[in-house]
Amino acid sequence: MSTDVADAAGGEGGAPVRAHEPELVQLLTPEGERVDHPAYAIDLTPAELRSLYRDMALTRRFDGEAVALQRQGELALWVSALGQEAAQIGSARATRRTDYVFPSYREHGVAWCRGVDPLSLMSMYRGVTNGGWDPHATNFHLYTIVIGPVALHATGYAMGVAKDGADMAVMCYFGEGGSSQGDLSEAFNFAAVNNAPVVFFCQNNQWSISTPYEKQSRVPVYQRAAGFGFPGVRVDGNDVLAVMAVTRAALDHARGHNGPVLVEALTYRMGAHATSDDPTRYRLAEETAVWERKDPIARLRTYLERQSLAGADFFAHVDAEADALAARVRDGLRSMPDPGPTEFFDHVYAGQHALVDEERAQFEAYLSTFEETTR
Amino acid sequence: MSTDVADAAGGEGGAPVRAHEPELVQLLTPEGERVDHPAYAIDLTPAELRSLYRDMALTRRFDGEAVALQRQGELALWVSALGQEAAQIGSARATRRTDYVFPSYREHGVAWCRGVDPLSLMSMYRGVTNGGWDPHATNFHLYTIVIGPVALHATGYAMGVAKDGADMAVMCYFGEGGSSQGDLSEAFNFAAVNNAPVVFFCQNNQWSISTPYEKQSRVPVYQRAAGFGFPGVRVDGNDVLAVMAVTRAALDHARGHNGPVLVEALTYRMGAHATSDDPTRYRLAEETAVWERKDPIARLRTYLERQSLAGADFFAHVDAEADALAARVRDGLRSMPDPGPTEFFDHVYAGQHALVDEERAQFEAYLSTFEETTR
Amino acid sequence: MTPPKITALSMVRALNEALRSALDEDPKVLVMGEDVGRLGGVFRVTDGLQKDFGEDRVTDTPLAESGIVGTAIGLALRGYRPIVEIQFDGFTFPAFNQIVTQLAKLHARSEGVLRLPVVIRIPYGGGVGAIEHHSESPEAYFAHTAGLRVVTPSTPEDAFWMLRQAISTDDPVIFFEPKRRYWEKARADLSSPPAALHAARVVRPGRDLTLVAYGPMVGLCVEAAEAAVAEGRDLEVLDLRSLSPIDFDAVQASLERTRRMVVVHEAPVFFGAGAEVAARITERCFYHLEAPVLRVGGYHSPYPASRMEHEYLPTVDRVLDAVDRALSY
Amino acid sequence: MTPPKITALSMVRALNEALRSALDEDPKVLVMGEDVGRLGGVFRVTDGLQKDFGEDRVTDTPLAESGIVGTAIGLALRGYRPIVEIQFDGFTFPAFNQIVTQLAKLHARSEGVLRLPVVIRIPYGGGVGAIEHHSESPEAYFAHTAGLRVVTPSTPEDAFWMLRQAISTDDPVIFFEPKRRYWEKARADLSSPPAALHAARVVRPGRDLTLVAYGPMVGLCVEAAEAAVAEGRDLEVLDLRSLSPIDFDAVQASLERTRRMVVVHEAPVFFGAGAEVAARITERCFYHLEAPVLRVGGYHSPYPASRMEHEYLPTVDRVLDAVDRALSY
Ligand SMILES: Cc1ncc(C[n+]2csc(CCOP(=O)(O)OP(=O)(O)O)c2C)c(N)n1
Ligand SMILES: Cc1ncc(C[n+]2csc(CCOP(=O)(O)OP(=O)(O)O)c2C)c(N)n1
Ligand SMILES: [Mg+2]
Ligand SMILES: [Mg+2]
Repeated sequence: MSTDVADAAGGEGGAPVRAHEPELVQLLTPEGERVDHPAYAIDLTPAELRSLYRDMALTRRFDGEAVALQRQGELALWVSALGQEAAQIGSARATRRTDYVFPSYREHGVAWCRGVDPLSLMSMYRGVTNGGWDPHATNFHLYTIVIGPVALHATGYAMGVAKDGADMAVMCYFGEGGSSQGDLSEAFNFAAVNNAPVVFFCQNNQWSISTPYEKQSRVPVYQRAAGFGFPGVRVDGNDVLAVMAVTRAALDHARGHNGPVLVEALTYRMGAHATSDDPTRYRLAEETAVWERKDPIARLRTYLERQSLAGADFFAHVDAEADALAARVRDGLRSMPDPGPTEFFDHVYAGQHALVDEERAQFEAYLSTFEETTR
Repeated sequence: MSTDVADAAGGEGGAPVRAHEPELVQLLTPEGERVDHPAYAIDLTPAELRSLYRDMALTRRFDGEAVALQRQGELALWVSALGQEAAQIGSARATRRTDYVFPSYREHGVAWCRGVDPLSLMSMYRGVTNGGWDPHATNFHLYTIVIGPVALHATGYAMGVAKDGADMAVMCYFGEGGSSQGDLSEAFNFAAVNNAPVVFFCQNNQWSISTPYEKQSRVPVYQRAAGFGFPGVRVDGNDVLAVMAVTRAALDHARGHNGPVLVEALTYRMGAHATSDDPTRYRLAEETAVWERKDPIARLRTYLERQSLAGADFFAHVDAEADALAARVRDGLRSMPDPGPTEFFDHVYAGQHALVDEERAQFEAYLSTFEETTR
Repeated sequence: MTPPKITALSMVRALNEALRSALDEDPKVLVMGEDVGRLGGVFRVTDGLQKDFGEDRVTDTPLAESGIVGTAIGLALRGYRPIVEIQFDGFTFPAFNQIVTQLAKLHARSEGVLRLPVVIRIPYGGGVGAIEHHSESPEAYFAHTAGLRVVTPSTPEDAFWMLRQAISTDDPVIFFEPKRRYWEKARADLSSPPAALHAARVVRPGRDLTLVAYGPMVGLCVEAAEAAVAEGRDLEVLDLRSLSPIDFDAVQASLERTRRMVVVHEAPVFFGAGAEVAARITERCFYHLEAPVLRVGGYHSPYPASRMEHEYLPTVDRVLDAVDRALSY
Repeated sequence: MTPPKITALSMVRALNEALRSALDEDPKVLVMGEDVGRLGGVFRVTDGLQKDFGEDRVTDTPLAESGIVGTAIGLALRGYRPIVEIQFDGFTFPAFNQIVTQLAKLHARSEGVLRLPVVIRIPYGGGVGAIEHHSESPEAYFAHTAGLRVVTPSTPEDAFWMLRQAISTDDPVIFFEPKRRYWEKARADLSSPPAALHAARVVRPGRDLTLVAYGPMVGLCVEAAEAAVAEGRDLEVLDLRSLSPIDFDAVQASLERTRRMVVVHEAPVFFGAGAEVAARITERCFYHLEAPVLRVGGYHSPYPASRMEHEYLPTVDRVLDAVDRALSY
C-alpha cells in the first residue's frame, strides 16, 4: 500500500479510524473562564453579554413550557432545543436583520432572536398549520420537516442575493444527521461553484434520533467543506461567545463576496429527540451527565457572576420575564383557535385551479347537509 | 475576517479561487519517458507493457468503428471513449477477475478488459436491449444511464462483500460531472462509515457534455474524499502505468479492509460527448490539440519503441487484430436481430404479475388480428 | 423462534414477528434504515432485532434515504435480501430516483439476469395527529411504476403473512403499513397464510354495493358497512391488499354481485387508485354497473395540518354519503 | 425583439422565442439547467439565449437535478422566476423530492405568503429511437401531486403561448414538451394566445367518438381520425393541453356530443391519466355513455429498448382498434 493512500486514511488498521478530534474554537470554558483564540476575538459590552444570557434563558423557558404543554395535550409534538441554546443564540445574534435565515425544525432560539413569536412556532407543532409565520416579516424562513432540501433553497436564495448585489448573507441551519443527505452535498457544491454568500451552520448535537454521530460520518462535519473548496470551522457549540465570534466571521466572509463557509457547532441534545422519543432506549445517562457540566447557560452565568457583569437582580428579572413568557405562551396556546374545516383548500395554488374549486364546492355541499340536519 | 476561514478558502479575493493544481501521479511523461514517483512504483514485464498497448489500441479501434457504424445508422447512439484509453485500460487491468466492476456508460475499454464482447455494448446503443450482457459472467455490471445511483449500488455491493468476508474489491466508475450528484456524496459517506471495500474511480475528462469542469466544482474531485474521511489521489489519466499503479494500490487498500479510496484520473474527452453532440459549439479546437499531444496510446508506443520493447511486427500485428475486430463488430452488428415484438413483457417481474399477463394477452390478441389479415 | 400460532396481537408486533422469523430462517435477510437498531424504529417494528441478530444484520444507517435504498440495491445484487425501513411516508421521496429508475428497472434492464429482492417498508397514512410529511399516502406513484409490487395489509394477520411473502418474493416490493392501525390488536393465525400476496379478500360480504378499500381504510369501510345496516343496506367490503397488481378478478366478481361500487382511500382522489379501479371495472363490467364507480379520498391539497385532517380524510359519513349517491342511480 | 406574428416554425423555435421574450420582458426571469448555455441545450431550445442575456440570466449548472430545482426554489423565494430545463424525462427523478415535498407544497405551507413561480421544462415521450430513460412519460406522478400545475403543448403555437403563460403563472408549472414533435414545423400565430393555459381544445370536431389526447399523441389521434374517415367514422379529437387541472367541462361537453371516448397517451395505462379521465367522465356522464371510456397507452413495463418502442407505444392501428371496440358496444 502506498503511503499517499494510507496517510490520508489516517492509519493502516482495518477498522474505521476516527480522525483526531480537531481543536474547537472556544472563548469561554465550561468553567466559565474567558480564554483567547488566535483567530477569533470578540468584545462585547456587559449589556450585550447579559442580553445573550437573557435570550438563552428565555428560549430555554418557553422551550420547556412547550414540552409541558405537549404532555398536557396542547401540542401534537415538540422538539426541544434544550442544551443547544448557545449554538442557536450565538449564531442568531451574529446575523443582521437584513440577513436571511433558513432553519431546520428545532431552531427555537434562532426564531426568538429573529423576532418570531414562540406561539407561531407552537402553532405548527400544535397541528394548526404547516407553516405558522410570515418569513418576510423576520427574514426567518419556515421550519422544514423533510431533511435536506432546504440547504439548496438557502443556496439558491444566496445566489439570488449575489445577483442582486445585496449586502447580506444567508444562514442555513441543519443537524449533523442532515449532513448525510445528498442535498447537503449538492448545496455545498452549488454554493462553492457560484460563490454564494451562504453560511451553512451545522448543530452537531451528536444524535440523530437514536443514531450517534460515529454512525453518521467518519470525520467531523466541518471537514466536508474543504472537499468542495470552501472553509469549514468547528466551534464549541455550548460557548455562546465562540459561536457568535465564528458565525460573525463566517457571515462577514460571505457578505464580503468570498463565498460559503461551513460552521460546525459541537453541542449536545440534552433532551429527547422529540416528545415522542425515549432516549433511555439508546443512550446512557452518564453521557448526558457529562454534558450537563458543559451547560451553555450556566457557563455564561458563571462568567457574568464572577466578573460582576450581572447581579442577583438581573437574574431575578430574567426569571420573572421567563415566567411571564411561559404564562403568555400557555394562555395563548390554550386559546389558539382551530382552523376552519375547509382551510386546506385555500392555498394549494396562488391562482385559480378548477379541480380545487370543484372539490371545495363538493365538500361544502357535503358539509352543508350536516348544517341542515342540525338546524 | 479571521485567518482560519480565509486560509481554507484559499484567498481573500471575491472570485472563486481555483485551488492550486495538485501534482499528478505520473510514471510516463507525455513524451514517453519513464519517471519515478515516491509513492507509486510499477514494474511490468515487456509482455505486460505490450498487452496494455494492445488493449488500448483495440479499444480505440472498435470504439471508432462504433462511431462510424452510428453514422451508418447501425447504432442509435454511441458515446466514444476516445482519449480515455489509459484511464480505462490502466484501471481495468489493475482489477482482479474476482473484483466486481460498476461502470457508467462510457467504459468500453474497461468492458474489453473484463471480457465483455464489444457487440454486447453495441447492442444497447443499437436499441436492441437496455442491458446487453450478463454481469455475473464477467463481474462487470450493466451500463447505467441515470448518473448517480450506481455509486450507491457499488457501495452496497461492497458492504455485502465485507459481510461475506470475501477477498475482493469493488470498482465504481463515474465522470467528473457525476461527482456533483448527491448520490455520489451519499456513496462516499456510506462507504466511509461502513469501511466498504470500494474504489471510486473518477475519469475527469474535463467536460460534462458542454459544461467545463470549473463550472462543475471549485476544487479537484479527489479532494472530495478527505471530507468524508478517506483517501483521494489524483493521477495522470493519460498515463496507463500511473493509472495502473495507483488503482492497484487503491484496490489493495480496499481489499485490505482499509475502506474506500477515491481515484481521480485527469484525462480528456477527445471526441464529442456522444454521436448526437457537436463539441465545436462549446470548445476550442486549440484545447483539443493540446491534449492530442498527451495521447495515451502514442505515449506508450513511444516508450515501447524507444526502449525497444516492441518492434514494427508487434504494431503491425496489433493493427491486423484491430482490423479483424472492427470487421467482426461491423458484421455482427449488421446481422444483429431485432427483439421480438412482445419481449418487453418478459422480464418486468421475476414472478408472475396479473397485469402484465393481462396486457400481454391483449397485445398478442391485437397482433394476431394482423396475422389473420395477412393470411 | 416459532411464532405463536393463534393469538391477539398488534400489527407492530405481527410485523416484528415476521421480520424476526425471516431473519432467523435466511442469513441473507437484512434489516436496515434510520434508527432500526437499538431504538427498534420510531414505531418499534424492529424492536429487539438488533439485539438478537447483531449489528451486521440489523443496521442503523446514516440519514439519507437514497443512500439506504441505493446500498440495499447493491446488497441485493450481492445476493442479500434487504428489508428497508423508510421512517415515514413523506421521506420516501429522497429515495424516489433509486426506486423508480433503478430498483424497479434493473431486472428488466438485465433481461431477467439480476434479481432485486428488496422490500421497502413504509409506514403511511394519516389520522394520527402528526406534523407535516408524516401522514401521506404515496402509493399511486409506486403502483404506476412497472417493476414494483405494491401491497398493504389491513390486519395484524395479513401484516405478518404479507411481509413474510414480500420478503420471499424475488421482485422489489413496496410494503405500505397503515400506521393508524399499528396498535390495534386482533386475533391472528400465524400458522398458515390466509391468501396469496396479491389476492384481494372479501372482508364482509354484502349485496347492495361494494366498498373497495385497502390498508387503513378497510376498517373504516367495515364501520361504514355496519352503520349502513341500520338504514337497511347490505354493503360488501373488499380489501384489495395489493395495488400492483390489483386483483381485478376479485373486484369484478364483487361488482357483478353488487352492481355498485365505491372506492375509498386516503390518498388524493385525482390520479389515485380509485381512478384505476373505476376505469378498469367500468371497462370490464360496463353492462353490470347500475351507477358509476364513485371515489372517496383525500382532496387535491397537500396533506393538511393535523387539526384539519378529520375534514380532509374519508370518514364513515363521507363514505355513506357516497353510498347514498351510488344507490340513488 | 418582437416575435414574428404568423409564421411557420418548429416547436423548438417556438419555445426559444417564448423564453427569449420572457427574458427580455422581465429581468427576474432566469433560465438554468445542464448545458443550456453555450450549447443551447441538447435540443437547442435555449440556443443563443446565453449569448444575448448573459451567464447571469442563462446559466449552466452542475450535473445535479435536485440541486437545480432546489436552487431554483431558493431563487424563487428571493423573487426570481426561474425556468429550469431537465435534460430528459428520465432525469426528473433526482429532483423528485424537491418537486413533490417542497416546490409543490411551499405555497400551501406558508398559507399563501410564499410564491413559487418556477417552470420546469421536461422534454418527454418516446418514438425518437433513444436509449433508456430518454423516452419516458412521467406526467401522472406530477398530476397526482397537489400544488403543481402540469401542462403540455402539442403544436408550436401552443408551445409558445403556453410557455409564456406558464412563466407568468405564480404557481409552479411542470411543462412537458413532446420531444418527438420538436422539429415538426407548423404555422403559428404569435400575436395573441389561442386559449387559456388550462383550457382543452377541440382539434378536430367529430360526431361518433372522442379521442382524448395531449402532447405527442394529439397528432397521432388526428392521423387516426383521418384514417377512420375511410371507414365512415367521424372522430372528434380533443387536446387536453393541461393535466392539472384537467378541463373536464370541455371533456364532458365533447362526450355529451359523441357519447363514446378513447383516451390515448404514451405513459403506461395503469394509474395513468386515462384512468382519471375515464373515472371522472363516467361519474359526470354516466347516462350519456354508450360504451366504457377505453384507454390506449404504454404497457406496464419499463420503457423498452428503442427497437421495441413501436410495439410499446400507441399507434394509429392501436387507436383504431380501441375505436372499433368502443363502437361495438
Ligand atoms: C428526509 C427525512 N428523513 C427522515 C426524517 C425523520 N427525522 C426527523 S429528525 C431526524 C433526525 C435528525 O437528526 P439531525 O439532522 O442530527 O438533527 P437533530 O434532530 O439532531 O436536530 C430524523 C431521522 C426526516 N425528517 N426527513
Ligand atoms: C441524472 C442524469 N442527468 C442528466 C443526464 C444526461 N447526461 C448524460 S451524460 C451527461 C454528462 C456526464 O458528464 P460526466 O459525468 O463528466 O461523464 P462523461 O460523459 O464526461 O463521461 C449528462 C448531463 C444523465 N444521464 N443522468
Ligand atoms: Mg443531531
Ligand atoms: Mg466528463
